[in-house]
Amino acid sequence: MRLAVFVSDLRSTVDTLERLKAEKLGIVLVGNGVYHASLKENGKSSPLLDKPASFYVLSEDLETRGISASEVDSRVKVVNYGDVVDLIFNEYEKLAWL
Amino acid sequence: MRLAVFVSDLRSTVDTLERLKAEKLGIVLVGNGVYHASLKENGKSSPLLDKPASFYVLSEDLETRGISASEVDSRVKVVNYGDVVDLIFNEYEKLAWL
Amino acid sequence: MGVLSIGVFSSLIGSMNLDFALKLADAALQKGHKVNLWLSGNATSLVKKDQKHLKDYSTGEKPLKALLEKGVEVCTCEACTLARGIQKTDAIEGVQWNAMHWYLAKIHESDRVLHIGGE
Amino acid sequence: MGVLSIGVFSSLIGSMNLDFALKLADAALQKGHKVNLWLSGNATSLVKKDQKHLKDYSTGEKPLKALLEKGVEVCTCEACTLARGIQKTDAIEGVQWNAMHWYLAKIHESDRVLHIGGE
Amino acid sequence: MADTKLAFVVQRPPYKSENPKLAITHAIAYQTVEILLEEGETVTPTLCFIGDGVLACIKDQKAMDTYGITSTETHLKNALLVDLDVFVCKEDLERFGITEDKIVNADDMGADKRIQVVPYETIQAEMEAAKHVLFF
Amino acid sequence: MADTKLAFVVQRPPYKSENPKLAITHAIAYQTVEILLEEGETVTPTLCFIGDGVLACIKDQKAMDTYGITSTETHLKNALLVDLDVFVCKEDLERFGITEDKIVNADDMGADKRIQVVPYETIQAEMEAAKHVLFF
Repeated sequence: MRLAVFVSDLRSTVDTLERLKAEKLGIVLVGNGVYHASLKENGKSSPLLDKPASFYVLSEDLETRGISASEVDSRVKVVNYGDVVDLIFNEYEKLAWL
Repeated sequence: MRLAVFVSDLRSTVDTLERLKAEKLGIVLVGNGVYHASLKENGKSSPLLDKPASFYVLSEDLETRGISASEVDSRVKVVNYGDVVDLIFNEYEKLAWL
Repeated sequence: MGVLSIGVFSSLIGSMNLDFALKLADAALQKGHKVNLWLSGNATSLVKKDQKHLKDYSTGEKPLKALLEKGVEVCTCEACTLARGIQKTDAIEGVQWNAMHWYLAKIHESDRVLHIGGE
Repeated sequence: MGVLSIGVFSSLIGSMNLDFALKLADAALQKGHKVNLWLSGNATSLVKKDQKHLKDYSTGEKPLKALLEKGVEVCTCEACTLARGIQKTDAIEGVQWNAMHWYLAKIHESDRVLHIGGE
Repeated sequence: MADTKLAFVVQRPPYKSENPKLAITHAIAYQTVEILLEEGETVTPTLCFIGDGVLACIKDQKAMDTYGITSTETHLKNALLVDLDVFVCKEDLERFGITEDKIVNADDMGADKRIQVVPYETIQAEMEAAKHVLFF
Repeated sequence: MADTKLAFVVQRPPYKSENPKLAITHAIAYQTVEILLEEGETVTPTLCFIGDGVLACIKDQKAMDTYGITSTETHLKNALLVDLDVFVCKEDLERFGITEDKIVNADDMGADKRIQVVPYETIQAEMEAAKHVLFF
């Protein structure tokens, strides 16, 4: 399946993402999930970014938290709400908000 | 300080308890925190119970979740709401809900 | 053009999930899609009318009314709403009141479903 | 006998933190203590009157009224409540409406404070 | 498009949030959805419990006695009574040491269905077979 | 009991819940509490940010532009303007690689106070010195 997963937290209390399988996996970082796109802990990027997936981060939610696009990891594409709509309809078929 | 910490979650998104220091520390397991009193993961009790503290678990919240007092770890004392009030006033002076 | 159904359980103020859902709905409309919005659990607090718009707090009334005007179908879970003391007469006009099968029926006709269940 | 102030931010239904706070307040009363209850954030939804008591949902109206009758001082954060569209006329009688300094003043006179800030 | 198959996946423990309860009550609503659909159209949700969500399936929940609210157990029984497929992840039950005798059933109410303990693979397959997935 | 000292400890990131914002607004209320107290009585909260709570202190938050709500940054500036002591945990800032130039200040508004970067020890001492601790 082509699955887009929305991650909205910095710390997750569920391990669902670790075992979800999808032929095509997209991870959309929104809300406090955007910290994964930029924040380094002890010099290391979020382990989330090591997953074999396409990564997107919502620009509005970055800006809300004082993070500039220049701080975003190169593996993550900065998108806006309109882009998220296109991802939903054109790139993926099922959506999961974990 | 004499500190009673209320733990109401099975999975915590904060690490505050790991570094809080108190001469006298009580940990009161309420809500979904009661799972720490009984649940074993891969055969192991919750690491929370290894802390140097006195442990209490709220009987009403155990029963709500289908856990009987006989399943509670021997390090944890089963208490009711009235007992929690006495702990608050007689045993501890500061209270933290994490 | 497709049909997107969004279901939300999060509270009006606090988590910002509801702000996200409202903005996503609007963006989907602007792209020409049809949007359905299902409110259940704490999200039913969104339908209360006369929310005072204080800058410190998210407000849902204005964006919700705008979505309704643009043809978004919005439905609140009747039981969840009444349990919170919000009556139909207290609610924003144009919001539908129904049971959970409304959401399943909308999902049935949808191309995409985003269910925001997490708190 | 002592004074206990409890402050809560959690929503009426869902987390059960508010159920906990109400039961703890009652237990403290029964032991002869004085109790103050401060509601802020999503906990202000507790003060809405006419909550329909459905068995599937926590209900706060009945236990809150019982606490008020027994002399517990209950105050809701005015701004937080109005932002959710709940007016004074919609609220359970006997609940005080005030700003956040009410809570600080009660804390000042309290022997113990349990602040339930987590969601 | 006569039938729309859905996977409801509960991944959080009960009582901390309404998610597990609302997952069950939303799934049960499949029973009455036909009044809003065309003749012959149906919606079929499967309820899956994974991760800490499996804790919702422990029996003898006394929520009505302790807090005056319907237990998640009662909701699950209702789901079985209306013939929903309810799957619980075997690996997660084993991780917590929860044996099958501790799991909710509705035998006393005459339900034909039981909660089915299945490997995670089966739940993954349910998500793949479904048109939409809903996480709780 | 002329003064009641309180420690407000923010341990969660902003925007996911109202906790960090409400911590700040509740602390600011110390300014007007005297109208409810006897002559000479005061309440003095200290605002401490630890763990993921330190993320609330990053400047240039555009919440008003993006979502039309007051940013946590603005609330923090107000706290500095009313002379609250605001402490942020040094170890946590270092863990995230957040340098002091990225931290909110209210210099442009003429505040005398600044957010003070302190070791966790100092925050622990604040909790010990306080009559009550409130976690957000």
